Amino acid sequence: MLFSPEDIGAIWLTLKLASLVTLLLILISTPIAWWLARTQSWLKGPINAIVAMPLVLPPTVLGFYLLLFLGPQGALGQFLNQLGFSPLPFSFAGLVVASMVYSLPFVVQPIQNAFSAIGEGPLEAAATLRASPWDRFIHVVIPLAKPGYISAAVLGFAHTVGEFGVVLMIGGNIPDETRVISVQIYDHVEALEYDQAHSLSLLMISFAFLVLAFLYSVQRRQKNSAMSGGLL
Amino acid sequence: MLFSPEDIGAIWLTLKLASLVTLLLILISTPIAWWLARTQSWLKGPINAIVAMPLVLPPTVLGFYLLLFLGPQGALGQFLNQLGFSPLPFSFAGLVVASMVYSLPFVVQPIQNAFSAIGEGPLEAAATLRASPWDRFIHVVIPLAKPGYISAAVLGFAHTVGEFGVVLMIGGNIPDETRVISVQIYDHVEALEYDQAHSLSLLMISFAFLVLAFLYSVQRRQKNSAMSGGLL
Amino acid sequence: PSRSFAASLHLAVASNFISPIKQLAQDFEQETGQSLTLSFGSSGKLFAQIQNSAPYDIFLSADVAKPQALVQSNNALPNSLVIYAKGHLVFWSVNPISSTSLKDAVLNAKRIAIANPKLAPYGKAAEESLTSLSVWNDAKKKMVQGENIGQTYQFVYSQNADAGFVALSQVLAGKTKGHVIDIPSDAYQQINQAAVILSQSQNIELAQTFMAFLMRPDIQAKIVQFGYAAEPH
Amino acid sequence: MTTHSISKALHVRIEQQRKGTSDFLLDVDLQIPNTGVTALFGPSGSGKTTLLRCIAGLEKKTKGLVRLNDDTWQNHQTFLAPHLRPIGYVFQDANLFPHLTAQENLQFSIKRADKHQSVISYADVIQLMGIESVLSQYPAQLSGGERQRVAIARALLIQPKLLLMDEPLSALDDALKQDILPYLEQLCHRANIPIIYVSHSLDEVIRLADYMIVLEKGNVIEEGEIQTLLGKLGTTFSKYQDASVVITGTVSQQEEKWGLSWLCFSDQTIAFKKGKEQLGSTLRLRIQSKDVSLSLSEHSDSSILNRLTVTIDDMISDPKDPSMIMVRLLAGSTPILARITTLSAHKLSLQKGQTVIAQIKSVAVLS
Amino acid sequence: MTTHSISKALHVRIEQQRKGTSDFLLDVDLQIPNTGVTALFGPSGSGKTTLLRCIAGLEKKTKGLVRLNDDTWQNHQTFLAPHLRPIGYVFQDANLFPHLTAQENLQFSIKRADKHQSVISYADVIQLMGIESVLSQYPAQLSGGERQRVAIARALLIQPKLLLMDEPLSALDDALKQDILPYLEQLCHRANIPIIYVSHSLDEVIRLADYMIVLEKGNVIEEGEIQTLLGKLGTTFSKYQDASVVITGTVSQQEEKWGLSWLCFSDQTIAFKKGKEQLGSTLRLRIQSKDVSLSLSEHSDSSILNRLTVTIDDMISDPKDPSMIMVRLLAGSTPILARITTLSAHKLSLQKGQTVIAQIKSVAVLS
Ligand SMILES: Nc1ncnc2c1ncn2[C@@H]1O[C@H](COP(=O)(O)OP(=O)(O)OP(=O)(O)O)[C@@H](O)[C@H]1O
Ligand SMILES: Nc1ncnc2c1ncn2[C@@H]1O[C@H](COP(=O)(O)OP(=O)(O)OP(=O)(O)O)[C@@H](O)[C@H]1O
Ligand SMILES: [Mg+2]
Ligand SMILES: [Mg+2]
Repeated sequence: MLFSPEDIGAIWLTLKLASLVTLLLILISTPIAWWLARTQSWLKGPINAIVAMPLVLPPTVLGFYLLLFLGPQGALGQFLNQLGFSPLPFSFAGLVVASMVYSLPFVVQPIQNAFSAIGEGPLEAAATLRASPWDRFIHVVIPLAKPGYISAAVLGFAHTVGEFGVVLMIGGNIPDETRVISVQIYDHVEALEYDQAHSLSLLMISFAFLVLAFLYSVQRRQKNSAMSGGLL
Repeated sequence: MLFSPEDIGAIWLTLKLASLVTLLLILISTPIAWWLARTQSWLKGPINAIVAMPLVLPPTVLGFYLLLFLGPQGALGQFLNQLGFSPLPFSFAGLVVASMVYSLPFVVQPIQNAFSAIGEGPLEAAATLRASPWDRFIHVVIPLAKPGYISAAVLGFAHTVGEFGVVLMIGGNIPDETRVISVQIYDHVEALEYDQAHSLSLLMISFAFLVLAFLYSVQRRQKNSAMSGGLL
Repeated sequence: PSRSFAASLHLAVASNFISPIKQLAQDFEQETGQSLTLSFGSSGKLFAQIQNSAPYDIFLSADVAKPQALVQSNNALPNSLVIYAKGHLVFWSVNPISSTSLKDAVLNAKRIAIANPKLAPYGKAAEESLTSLSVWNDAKKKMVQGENIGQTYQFVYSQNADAGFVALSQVLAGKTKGHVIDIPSDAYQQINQAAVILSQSQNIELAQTFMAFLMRPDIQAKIVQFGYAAEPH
Repeated sequence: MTTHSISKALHVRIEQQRKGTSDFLLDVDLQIPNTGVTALFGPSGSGKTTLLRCIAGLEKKTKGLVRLNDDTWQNHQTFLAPHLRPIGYVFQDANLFPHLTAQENLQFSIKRADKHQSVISYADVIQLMGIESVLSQYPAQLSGGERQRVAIARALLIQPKLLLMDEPLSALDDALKQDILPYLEQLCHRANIPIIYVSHSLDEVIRLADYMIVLEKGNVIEEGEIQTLLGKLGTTFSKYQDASVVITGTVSQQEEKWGLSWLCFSDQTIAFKKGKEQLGSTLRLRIQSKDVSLSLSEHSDSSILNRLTVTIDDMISDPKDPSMIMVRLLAGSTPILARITTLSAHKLSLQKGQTVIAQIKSVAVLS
Repeated sequence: MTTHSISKALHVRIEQQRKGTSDFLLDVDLQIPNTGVTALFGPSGSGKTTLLRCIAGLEKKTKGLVRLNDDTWQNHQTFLAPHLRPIGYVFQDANLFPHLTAQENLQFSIKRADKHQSVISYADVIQLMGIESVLSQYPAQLSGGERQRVAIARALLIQPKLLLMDEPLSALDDALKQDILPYLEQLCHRANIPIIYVSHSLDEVIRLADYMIVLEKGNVIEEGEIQTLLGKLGTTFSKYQDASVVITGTVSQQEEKWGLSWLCFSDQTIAFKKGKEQLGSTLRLRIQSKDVSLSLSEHSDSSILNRLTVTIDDMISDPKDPSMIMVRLLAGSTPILARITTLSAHKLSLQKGQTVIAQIKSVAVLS
């Protein structure tokens, strides 16, 4: 067999992690992006910048700070502990949280841009058609922001899959719990097991390629049917 | 002094690298994004997916493959060597190339989405006003895609600053040539020089925060003056 | 691109030797007036780089296998291989340890950090120690693995792990001294760290000078003071 | 401003500043009848769209009062969100949802329509608007007029209690207008849905509207019943050249053979093209001043059927066009306007109080 | 299709399939005069916009030929890109650049204008369009009519050799139209810029156009000089109710006091509102059929100044409206149309060949 049981465990774990993180990120990014896209507040600039912050630190270093922050001495760690949560580091939940922090900007930005591009027109039309703000959001804003959501999902998913520094740090490399493919490939490379590294990388790349190519093709087909041919 | 000369060298190097990479990425992403946004070709899906590929591999592993590819045994390495170029790995030029590969999707995607959102109207209007394709692109497409460009620049810059796995692999951690801040912080952490690591991280975060907050505020102000107040 | 470092000696150093080599490099520069350039990274990464013509003169690995492999592949000078340091494993915790017995301490801890045995010699040594105490299987369930010994240290330092197997050199270098249980050196195979001169070096003479410097008894003694094992057992 | 307390009407008292370089300020205080069509008329940039938006609640920073019948939509303390106001809105630029086909645009409306008040049927609207064949197309694939018709259909299908229409027929040709106008007319009278209708076409306005508001630079410069306004000399309408009057009477005779009916009012009868009206029913006709000529005696050998005996009530010459004179006539108590050349008036030595024959070439049935 | 070889004209022979659910196919073969205004008329969805887009080169997949004078823009082997065609285009939906203020939109055009042919001056255009005060606003801050006016200005300032206008005045009120139309009229005659003008308003069309094309379902159903078309009974115009004729003659008399001029044609004279025309100059007047009444004898005590002696050439009743009959009259050799009730025709026992008096209430000066 090409892949060891450990590899296969890592593959499953990665898919689970990336899907969950992408889903959660889309859910929490939506209100953030909406607020950022619509607000006139001076806070917009700073908050936009804060969202991008996790990008600036090297992943392992970010992971180190998350570890300090979420650990028993850390502010958030103590707080969560008092609420009766089990500690996040070295757990799947911890991985999820850490990946979300790190991939947040990649999900917020495309959605925010898509929201900004919608303009007032469709929203006003919907409002005069008795659509409540929530109804407008679900039936007008989200469909119109679809390309943004697809970008967000792709970037968020891919980044979570490939992410590694933070995961390594927060996850603690526990088989079937926190050892994702990226870590597994890294281990293979470090252990000079280049053949295994190659085949895992290839698998990952092919899989991701197929998923993404499919996703984009669907998007393209839909768009074609709605729009006429291009100029230029 | 808070920062060692090595730290300061790393800071300069990082700024140089991130600015250069962002600039180059914006330049090369523009035609890619334009093609992707406008084409009706079936190749669109696959190429879109390929652009996102670098994200899927863990950075060190990506760096490893780049090393193989660009090294003296690698296909591209040999080709470049025959053309008389000095080898890319372990040089600043190599860092630039590697960072570009890794950050490409973050720059292409927002620009592509912004291009898609423009629609035919303004382009057709410009065409009837004797604007050549190039003129249309410069004076209509690019200004209208500005929010996309800002997102692209932010994500690209921040990601290059924070990147580390690829850089370490391709760059080889050579002071003043390839040792950027992220690597320097990592080294401080590894050497248990936590104080230095903290202050460098803080510097990086503060600097990035100020730059980004400024960028976004400028964008907000311009937009306000062009649009009227919001519904919802 | 400028390759200005050709004049000075360029060392590729495994991350776990960062603190000592920084000191030793200063000593060497003072002594000889020659400057050293230091690049850090995990041994595996540095190995891959060297195989792809990284411009290093000397490789200070965290193990012996990689330098040997480089010798085998003619990337390193065969007779330049030396063991420059021997790791000293300890059981470390930030908070007081309930028992002085390693076995009890291991059994009482909720989470134990070790380095990945597959990648890091210190990890392998930790595994051997635990096996020799026949608590490997108990420990395995509450174990978190760092990719390298540096990460393992951080797990314990941040108190996300109650205790862990780290290098004595780390405990000595860090500000947080914590509490240590020494592990008898016969509980694990020696952690030998080997150095080689790389074949592509343009500076072999200076490299040899440095290797000689590194193996000088006074320098070796200094290395022991950094927390490495004194003599072969 | 005074406080009004009429309850059965749309009451709008609004101040709305437009941010921007041209300091546009809409400042109106209106009582609009709660039945029939109210035309909103005025030059480009006079604030018609702004006023509709304020009524719809689309402008948030509006100061003022909006009340339909007994429901207060907005005053100094309340602000009913637009989606809670039972309106239908036809935007000046159609404003269809670009991601939905024409049909889906209509479905969007139907799903959210007021179920208790289903006056307007889907099939009727589709057929009337003639959009059957384009229902599956996206807005980007529709012609300008098709887009506009879908937008009207969409606004009707929400089953509104008040319909706001911003130049709904501007992109349509006359033939289509002729189909759609009577429906709108009928609808608003039958279903009791008041309509506020922005239009640049005086024809459309006169045809449709009962009440009329003329805006200029954000202020109301003329307001009132259309009959009254049209009958008044020297109103803004003199600007718009074809002043008209509207007369109301009973259908007294019908002849199938000639396709004509006769309306009786103030002891006079007037012939008009027979439509669906019933003998004995009440009807309104419009008479444009330019269709009325005067003669001193009756000429029975003329093709002009309608020759009313009238007295001259007033004569006003247009300061901007000295060649023409507007003559106000009284047929019994009903005013009629005639626009004739000054030369003719002189030749015939027309005088106030004189009795003359008003020859009316053609009349338009209004309802 | 036949091959045409007229060089001095806009020659358009095009087939354009619209992808989409309604299988719309534009299929036309037209020779459009290379001066004056050509009106494009037709119901909503008939392909007017599509035709203009094909001429402008905005539809890429068009099969066919487009040639202006001696320049081939498109045939089976060439396709000149839109930016190389010397056109001005007023889009149906304005289509201003949203990121530029009104002024910057105009500047965009001015910068790229044909420098050799500066017929149209900035100051003139701004003043005419009345957009001075909104120049610094962004398109989103303009009213519908303001947007449209900026779009017209933008298209004029490119100094085109051919102007394509897709319902340019639809969002404007009559008063503004009255200002803008004469300018367009003058411009196209003076600068020799042919204009293709889509409009739903027959009034506008008759006023402006020299040549006329009527589209239906993608096909040309009527085409020709406006005078010819208007004079023909049974053309599409019967649909549009107010059939008209255009008569050409010389100004033979002017009276300042009454503000009137007289036109002499075919031995007849006709009075009209005096404008800027010179004594002796040639002029075109429009006479709408509904403004013409007939009488058997001349009545000098009527306010109708124009009473022409004519013979009845033909009588056609409208199958759709039996109450009305269209009578074609000949004033000398000049045809005139009168729309009267069938009842009147019966009462007066009108016959072909009979000599009667045509009373014309009002006439419109065309140029
Ligand atoms: N968002 C805005 N910001 C600033 N000024 C605006 C804005 N919208 C409209 N205006 C200005 O307010 C005035 C009234 O605009 P409005 O759209 O109400 O005119 P309108 O009567 O509907 O004209 P039209 O017949 O041309 O549509 C105009 O002068 C316009 O320039
Ligand atoms: N992009 C498109 N895809 C498919 N069908 C289209 C597209 N654009 C227009 N059509 C169809 O082509 C026909 C002609 O459209 P066109 O815009 O030329 O009409 P028009 O004469 O300009 O009408 P209007 O007066 O309403 O603007 C319409 O039936 C329309 O539905
Ligand atoms: Mg308006
Ligand atoms: Mg059209």
